[in-house]
Amino acid sequence: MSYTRVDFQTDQEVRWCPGCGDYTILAAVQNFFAGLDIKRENVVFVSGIGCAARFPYYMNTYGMHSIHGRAPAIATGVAVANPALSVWVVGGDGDLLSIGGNHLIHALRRNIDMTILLFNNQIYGLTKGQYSPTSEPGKTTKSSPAGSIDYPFNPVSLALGAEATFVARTLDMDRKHTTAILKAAHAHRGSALIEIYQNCNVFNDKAFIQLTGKQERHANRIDLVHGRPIVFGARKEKALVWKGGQAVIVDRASVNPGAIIVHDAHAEDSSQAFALSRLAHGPYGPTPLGVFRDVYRPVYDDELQEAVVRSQTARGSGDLGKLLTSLGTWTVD
Amino acid sequence: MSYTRVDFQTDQEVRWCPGCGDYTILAAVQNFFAGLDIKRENVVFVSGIGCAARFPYYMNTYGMHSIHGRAPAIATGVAVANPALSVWVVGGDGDLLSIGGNHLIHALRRNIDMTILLFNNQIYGLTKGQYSPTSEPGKTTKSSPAGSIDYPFNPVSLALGAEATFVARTLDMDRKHTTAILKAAHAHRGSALIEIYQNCNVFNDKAFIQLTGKQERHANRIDLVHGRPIVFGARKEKALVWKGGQAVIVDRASVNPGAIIVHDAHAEDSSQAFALSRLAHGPYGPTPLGVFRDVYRPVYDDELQEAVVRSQTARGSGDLGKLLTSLGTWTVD
Amino acid sequence: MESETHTTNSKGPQPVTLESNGNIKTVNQDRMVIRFAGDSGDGMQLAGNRFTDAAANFGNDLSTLPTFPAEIRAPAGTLPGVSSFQLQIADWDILTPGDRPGVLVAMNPAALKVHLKDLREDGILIINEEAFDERNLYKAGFEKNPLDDDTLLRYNVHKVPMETLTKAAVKGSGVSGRAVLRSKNFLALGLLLWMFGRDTKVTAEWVKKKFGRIEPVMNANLAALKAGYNYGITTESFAHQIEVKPASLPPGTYTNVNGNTALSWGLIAASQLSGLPLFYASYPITPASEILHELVRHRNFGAKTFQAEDEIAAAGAALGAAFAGCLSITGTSGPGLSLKGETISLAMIAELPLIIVDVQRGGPSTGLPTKPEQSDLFLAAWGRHGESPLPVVAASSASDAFEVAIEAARIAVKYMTPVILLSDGYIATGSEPWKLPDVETLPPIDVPYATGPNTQDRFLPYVRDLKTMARSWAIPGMPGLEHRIGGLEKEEATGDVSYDPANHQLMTDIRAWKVANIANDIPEIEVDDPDGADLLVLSWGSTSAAVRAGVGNARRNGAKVAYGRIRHLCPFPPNMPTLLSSYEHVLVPELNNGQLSRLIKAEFVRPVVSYNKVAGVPFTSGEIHGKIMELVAP
Amino acid sequence: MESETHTTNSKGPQPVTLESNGNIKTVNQDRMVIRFAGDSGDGMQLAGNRFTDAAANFGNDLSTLPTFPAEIRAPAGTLPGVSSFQLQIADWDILTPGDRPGVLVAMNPAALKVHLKDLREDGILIINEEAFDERNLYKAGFEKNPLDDDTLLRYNVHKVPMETLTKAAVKGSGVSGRAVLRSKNFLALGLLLWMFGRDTKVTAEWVKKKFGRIEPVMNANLAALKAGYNYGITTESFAHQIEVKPASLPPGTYTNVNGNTALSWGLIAASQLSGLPLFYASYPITPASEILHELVRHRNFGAKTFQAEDEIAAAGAALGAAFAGCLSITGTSGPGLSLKGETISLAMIAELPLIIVDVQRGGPSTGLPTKPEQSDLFLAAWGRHGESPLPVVAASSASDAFEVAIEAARIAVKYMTPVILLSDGYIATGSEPWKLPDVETLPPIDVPYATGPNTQDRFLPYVRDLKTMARSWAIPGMPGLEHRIGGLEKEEATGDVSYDPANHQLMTDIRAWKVANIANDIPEIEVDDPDGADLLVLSWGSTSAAVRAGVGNARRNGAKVAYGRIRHLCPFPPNMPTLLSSYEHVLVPELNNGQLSRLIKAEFVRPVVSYNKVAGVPFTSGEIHGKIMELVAP
Ligand SMILES: Cc1ncc(C[n+]2csc(CCOP(=O)(O)OP(=O)(O)O)c2C)c(N)n1
Ligand SMILES: Cc1ncc(C[n+]2csc(CCOP(=O)(O)OP(=O)(O)O)c2C)c(N)n1
Ligand code: SF4
Ligand code: SF4
Ligand SMILES: [Mg+2]
Ligand SMILES: [Mg+2]
Repeated sequence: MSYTRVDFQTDQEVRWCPGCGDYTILAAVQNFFAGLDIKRENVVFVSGIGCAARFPYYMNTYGMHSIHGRAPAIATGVAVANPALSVWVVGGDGDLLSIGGNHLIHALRRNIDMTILLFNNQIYGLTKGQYSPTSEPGKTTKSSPAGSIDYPFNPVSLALGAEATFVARTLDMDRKHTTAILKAAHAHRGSALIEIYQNCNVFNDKAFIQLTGKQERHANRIDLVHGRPIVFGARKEKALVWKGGQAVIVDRASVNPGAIIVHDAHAEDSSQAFALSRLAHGPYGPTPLGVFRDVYRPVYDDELQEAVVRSQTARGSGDLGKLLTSLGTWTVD
Repeated sequence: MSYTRVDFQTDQEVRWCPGCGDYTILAAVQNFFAGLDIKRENVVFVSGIGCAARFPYYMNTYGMHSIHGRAPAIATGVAVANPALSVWVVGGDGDLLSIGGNHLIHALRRNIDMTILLFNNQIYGLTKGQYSPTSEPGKTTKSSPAGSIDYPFNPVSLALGAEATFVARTLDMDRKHTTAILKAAHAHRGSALIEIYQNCNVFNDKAFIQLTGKQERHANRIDLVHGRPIVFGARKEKALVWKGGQAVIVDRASVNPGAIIVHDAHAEDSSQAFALSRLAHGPYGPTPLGVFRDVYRPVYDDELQEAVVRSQTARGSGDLGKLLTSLGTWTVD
Repeated sequence: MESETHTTNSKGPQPVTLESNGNIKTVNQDRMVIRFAGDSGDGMQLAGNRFTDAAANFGNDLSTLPTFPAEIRAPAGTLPGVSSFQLQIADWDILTPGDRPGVLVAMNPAALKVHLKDLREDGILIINEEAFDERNLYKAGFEKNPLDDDTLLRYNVHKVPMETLTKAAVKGSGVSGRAVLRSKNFLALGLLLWMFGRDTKVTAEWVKKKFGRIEPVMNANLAALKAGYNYGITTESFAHQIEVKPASLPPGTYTNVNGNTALSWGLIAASQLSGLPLFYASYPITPASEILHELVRHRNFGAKTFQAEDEIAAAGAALGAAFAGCLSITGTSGPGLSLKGETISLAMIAELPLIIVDVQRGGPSTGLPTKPEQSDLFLAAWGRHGESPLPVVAASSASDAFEVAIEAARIAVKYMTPVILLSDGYIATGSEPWKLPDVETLPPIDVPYATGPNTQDRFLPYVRDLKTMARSWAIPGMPGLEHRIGGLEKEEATGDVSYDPANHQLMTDIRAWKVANIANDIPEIEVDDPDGADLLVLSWGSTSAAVRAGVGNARRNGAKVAYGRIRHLCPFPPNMPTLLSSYEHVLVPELNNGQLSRLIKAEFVRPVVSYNKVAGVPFTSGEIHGKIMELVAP
Repeated sequence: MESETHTTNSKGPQPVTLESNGNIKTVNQDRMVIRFAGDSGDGMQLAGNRFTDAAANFGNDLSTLPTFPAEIRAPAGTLPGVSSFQLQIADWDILTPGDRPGVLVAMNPAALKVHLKDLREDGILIINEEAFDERNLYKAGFEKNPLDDDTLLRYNVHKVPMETLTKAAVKGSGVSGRAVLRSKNFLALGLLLWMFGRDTKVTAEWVKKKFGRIEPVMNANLAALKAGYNYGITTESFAHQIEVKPASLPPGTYTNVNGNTALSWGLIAASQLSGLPLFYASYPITPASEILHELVRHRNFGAKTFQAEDEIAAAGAALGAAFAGCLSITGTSGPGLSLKGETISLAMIAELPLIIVDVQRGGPSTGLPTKPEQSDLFLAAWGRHGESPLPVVAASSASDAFEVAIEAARIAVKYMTPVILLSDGYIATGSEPWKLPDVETLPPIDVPYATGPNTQDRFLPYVRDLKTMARSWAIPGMPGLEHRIGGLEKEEATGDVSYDPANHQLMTDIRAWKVANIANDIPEIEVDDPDGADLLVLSWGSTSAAVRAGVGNARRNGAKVAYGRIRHLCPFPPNMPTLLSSYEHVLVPELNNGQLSRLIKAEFVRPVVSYNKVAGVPFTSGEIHGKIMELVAP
């Protein structure tokens, strides 16, 4: 049997601000699931707290709207307990990078089989607009009226530094791109982090205008496609080349085609992906979108499952009576 | 007046296991401070919990042996409260990378002015030998009798991914090198992370033999020196070159000298430093030691201090009476 | 049932005199409860706050209760999207925002749906009739239009074409398109100001100051304000104006402040009084975030704020700053307090001054973030591993938060101990007139600085002042006082790590004694007992206003009842034992399942009557009144 | 004063008979307290455990108390470096490891310094004399050698040249260099075995099994063991052997187990009884780590363990696994419990079964990690924000931990609630003979699985079983039962988010009632009151053994005293009220500042006598005996 989008909708009224980027992401995800062959009951969405984190209420799957920052840890328990489930984490930049930062990097390191959707609106939406760990320096918010003095994370760089096996970036406004990235992430076994630039039209409107604006986007959107030379610009007039260990932007005309970086998302070594992530520190100029890295590494939940099976085949499944006498016994009669 | 090592010793009996690498690090740090012109009362050591974290008890400065994992957060408070202090954090791989991972990456991101000494013995020493976030895959410990299935962090990569402005690696056994790194870190304003490979001779002996063993070390030790071509090996017969965005090891003879990577610790872009950090994932083969990255970025504590001063000069230092009436008043008489 | 009438008749406001005023009559009232209700987008909070200001300036006593939609922003026009602002104004010392409004402004069907049930029978209902279209009625779940059937029969209804009026008024202001209707809250406000015989001056001033930089908006709002006012004058539909005379408040200078602001100012005051630089570390959380927002604006007081990555980091940073010599505070709400326990326990054994502010909200877990509750008392008193005693104080009103903040700082610094200060969402966002203290007369806070090495060879960090049992405070930068502290049990005096059984017993006893002994350094509970009652009502925190009001009602209805408020919850004030033994019955109303009741029973082994409510809404004075009548009834 | 004598004479063990056995006399004792003490490096824990095994196999009842140096590994030979192992063996049902040893083995000066004060006047002291050199004496802080002055006059001293003997014995085993002396603990052990008339068979077997793979070590240890035994036979210095006859324990199969192991086994048993796969998430912490170490070794039971990055992650992962249908547990000690509060509160409102194990240690903060304490009771009962009630149970001994683990699982699963299980460092590491239960007779645990949609259009997660008030458990993978849960207040039945005041009150009441109601599903407290006492002694947790022993002594000394142990601390067993009202005095001894006392007072408003000790060491039965005598004394 196959699903339609409606099968993944719930009876809960969706309660984001009108115009919020979360709506388009929700639609994309629901449509994406409709297209899959995976059973609804085998899907679990876990979120923390935040506007983004309301997500599970709107997905007709199993779900938990948990507590702030802990979704990756809770999802780890779900995935490890039952590796057969398709586990998804949804959270905002505060939820996953501020209070939840540690659980995120450890989940990535362990390569737990889960897909993490990081809704990055570069602001704390639910608490009504304080700067977040991805807000640009100097940002004025309720908690930084004179401008923030925090230097932001680059979520892609952070994930790569944390040994992530799959890292991608997409945009709420580009449904097609989002869907393609969801497909790739779903196809990847192990942790997959997707940074989704998401517009908060109430507290941080137009944060991504450089990548969404009719004029700006052509100049700034660098689409990463595995196996393809990395060129961009309205007339694809720009290209990336290596300079030392660094990826730099040049006029395509100024270099011979062979010098242009051919994107290799499957490179064992994460150096190239990292170098690409350094091209932009936030969506303020030419910014790569797409899959930065996608490699296989043994998956924690699988490894543990196999260890259990191995132990059972080796020792026979547990016998309580034997266990209780395993330290040696004596009898009194 | 100038100090000698004794001035930094306390009356507390040092209580690490005989032969523990912590002793040599302590000696190096005490000697280092004796050589500085900085006043003892202006130095603060903050640690979490662990064998390494006992450190402050043995330094005759101000110090706090706090709680597990929180040292970077507590030290942030010390540094921000009083930017004139020289703030040092000491912790183990469990303390700073496991429970303390989030505070570490956020301190690095904010570029708080503190030097963080990460004693990496790739094991939980104080709790008597469980695997840590830097233990190699397959490691058998009390909590992983069949071998660990955790994939470890590369602390240098993690720090770079977290926007660190100074990242270095050294070895407990090499006092000279350790001292040189301490100097460089101390000269850097902002966060400085030093990963120190530290031998736990009780629960993880010889973990660093590849870098300390008489035979092995020449083959495996890659010394990074800013401005110098990166060559290594007993007869410096190996060299590093760029291949794509990747640093690779080649026979020095096989490449022309100009192709050999000249280490640039001051590069704005952290890509090169990251690429170097990927050469080794733990001390199991050729492993870079030295300063990976050392760049300036505005320092959180300074910025905040200046903001306070700016505000005071602009508005005059606070007047409580004015504050209480600032929302408008009316009088009843 | 309703509250705070001066007569024993509880049927609501009684016309007192009728005097001619031009061609429209004026009805005098001793007080009025007014509620503005509309969509989140309708600017009801602004209208309410402006009306409050006007009333305050006129000299009324007042108390306000803003109610925001729950944390998610709901679609316009829906029930969850409704935002309201209630205030009570009176010509006498009032205590609460009142129970049921006498005047309700409903800007759309949803607002009517949500709030009509509260409006008093004889209440005045002002409706933005043009908002009652198909779509909005549907969103609010009305089958048919309540303006057309007899739903509103029992009320005194005024349908006002606010949108037409606003459009007309705003024409030429330079504002156009959808923006035009944004001014309709000012139209409603203008009308209300007229109804209560206030002129628009105060409000107009404010509009100019606030929107001066954006002329069109300023003009639009001024025009709408005037238009609403004039509508009152010109239209026939209003039978009379309502006059609430100025309250005879004690002479002094007043301002109108909410609890989060007053608490922030109290912390700044404590910093000035102690000469300690203020350091505030927090992770945003409703309803505590405004303290961070307020303090960050006062860097000229030398105040530093730090938005941490989480609550544990905030507590940690605050502890670090305390070690470095600041008046250090970390603020949060329930979930955050649960997270800070381990760090607070370290502060306790390290014996460093640290103030932990918990602006309580509805629990458990994420609970009801925007609703008030008093259910973190157990956590504050006993929510740490090991024996970790520390003082707990609670603010009972917006203005009280100022004093309690200073008191918390005094105790923390004098006794070198963490102190937990409890506030809640009701205090945090509600405002009241506050008679400003004379800042010159605020008592200074002495700091127990270490003055020098206390043995010839070394400074011992745990040598104590034998009166307070506080250790002295040696701050990094002080030469010769270098020392190490930490979370392992420490040897008395030296502070060295010690595993000695006798020492652990000693230190445990000292820490317990140090906190218990603070009872001798805090004021007694003032009991208000005019006529020798058998029943004592004890309140703490934000319920105190409603409880006091309820006690007032009960007395006016002939009940003998004593009332006392507990500000210090740990240790209890010295006269608690005598108090408890001098009354036959003790009633303890709380917005929880009986946490203070249990603290009292555990401490004094004395039965009390618990009156508990855990509904995310404050007590009404009516509920308290009712409960008291049950107990005193013959 | 000393404990557990069968006579009213408390002068210690009395020679009962003297019978010839070859040329050496044998003295019978009803029980003996033996303590092995040496440097951490001397292998005293091993020696103690082996001796325990030998005694157990012989059929003695016994109880052990290992004492490790505090968390840092101190330099060899220093006082902090001393490690000891005490056990009491007896020919009758014994309860504690005893107070003061009758036999002390001191492997070095530091061990002597630390432990001599405990040795009984007439005690036997076995000394490794060659360790008493300049350096070690200095490290132990002896001005002069206690072997040469009259320090040891009052004892029955045996100086044994253990190092020479060991070297000689080990020669040829293949072990050489410093490693040789590693076997000296076996030498001491061999000697002790001889003293108590046990042969070396059991021990030799064990050595072969343990060291089989490393032949030289095996041989060395066997040789040393034999040498020690023979030393006893040959040397003249020992006047007599000591015989402690087998205890008349109830017939059955026994094993010797410590609390962490028994608790782990109990969890595995619960997993088998419920058919739920076991998931254990933890972050290492003393003294709870061994539970993780034990469970990870039993993957063949389908048990999964997860070493998390911190305690919050461990609690989170456990919660996730519970949602996914596991019997889920997170284990920790005090500091970790402080960190888990917020997550536990989520589990509570999510109404998922989750067991939180807290192996208590000395607090506050990092406190005394290796010492037992009972000071997390408040935190367990009340340490969460909001109204977060949940059941709390406590284990009172090593073997009891097995049963309590099953009971915690039963309650968690049946009532869909988190349950906190309290153990402590004393139970965790101490061992005792345990009469194994018949695993066939352990009652199964039924799981309240959701069976299908409970309305035709949708599954409502909060529809309840009206008897238990538990919701049903719908597990990911079950088709048609997809649902969402979370930490915001939820609407009864539907589980949808709700901000409705009445619903919040209802849900708060239901959650409280659900936990309170468990009182009707747990056994009554069994009170042992042979002679109608006026004094009831109530204990909980690890102090129970010492308390029961103290009660026994008091009775033997003529006191009328009743005794009861509380296993369920929240809710209390149903007969608590009657119990409390049927005794004039209630004594509550605790290793804290009166936490259970306060819980009882808060609940039952009834005075109790608190007897508190917070010294990082257990009560001695002597202390309890003394306290009881104070209270019953005429
Ligand atoms: C323990 C805890 N701390 C703080 C909060 C308050 N809080 C809720 S959501 C949030 C951050 C929201 O920002 P983000 O995660 O980026 O999500 P967004 O609303 O922007 O989608 C905060 C600080 C909380 N609910 N719980
Ligand atoms: C909150 C908390 N969790 C756990 C512990 C137990 N603990 C103490 S130190 C430590 C880790 C030690 O390893 P590491 O940080 O690498 O330091 P090392 O001992 O190896 O130097 C742990 C898990 C604790 N003290 N507090
Ligand atoms: S506040 Fe921002 S992120 Fe939250 S729902 Fe509204 S628009 Fe979306
Ligand atoms: S356990 Fe390891 S790290 Fe700790 S003190 Fe001993 S040798 Fe050093
Ligand atoms: Mg966000
Ligand atoms: Mg370590």
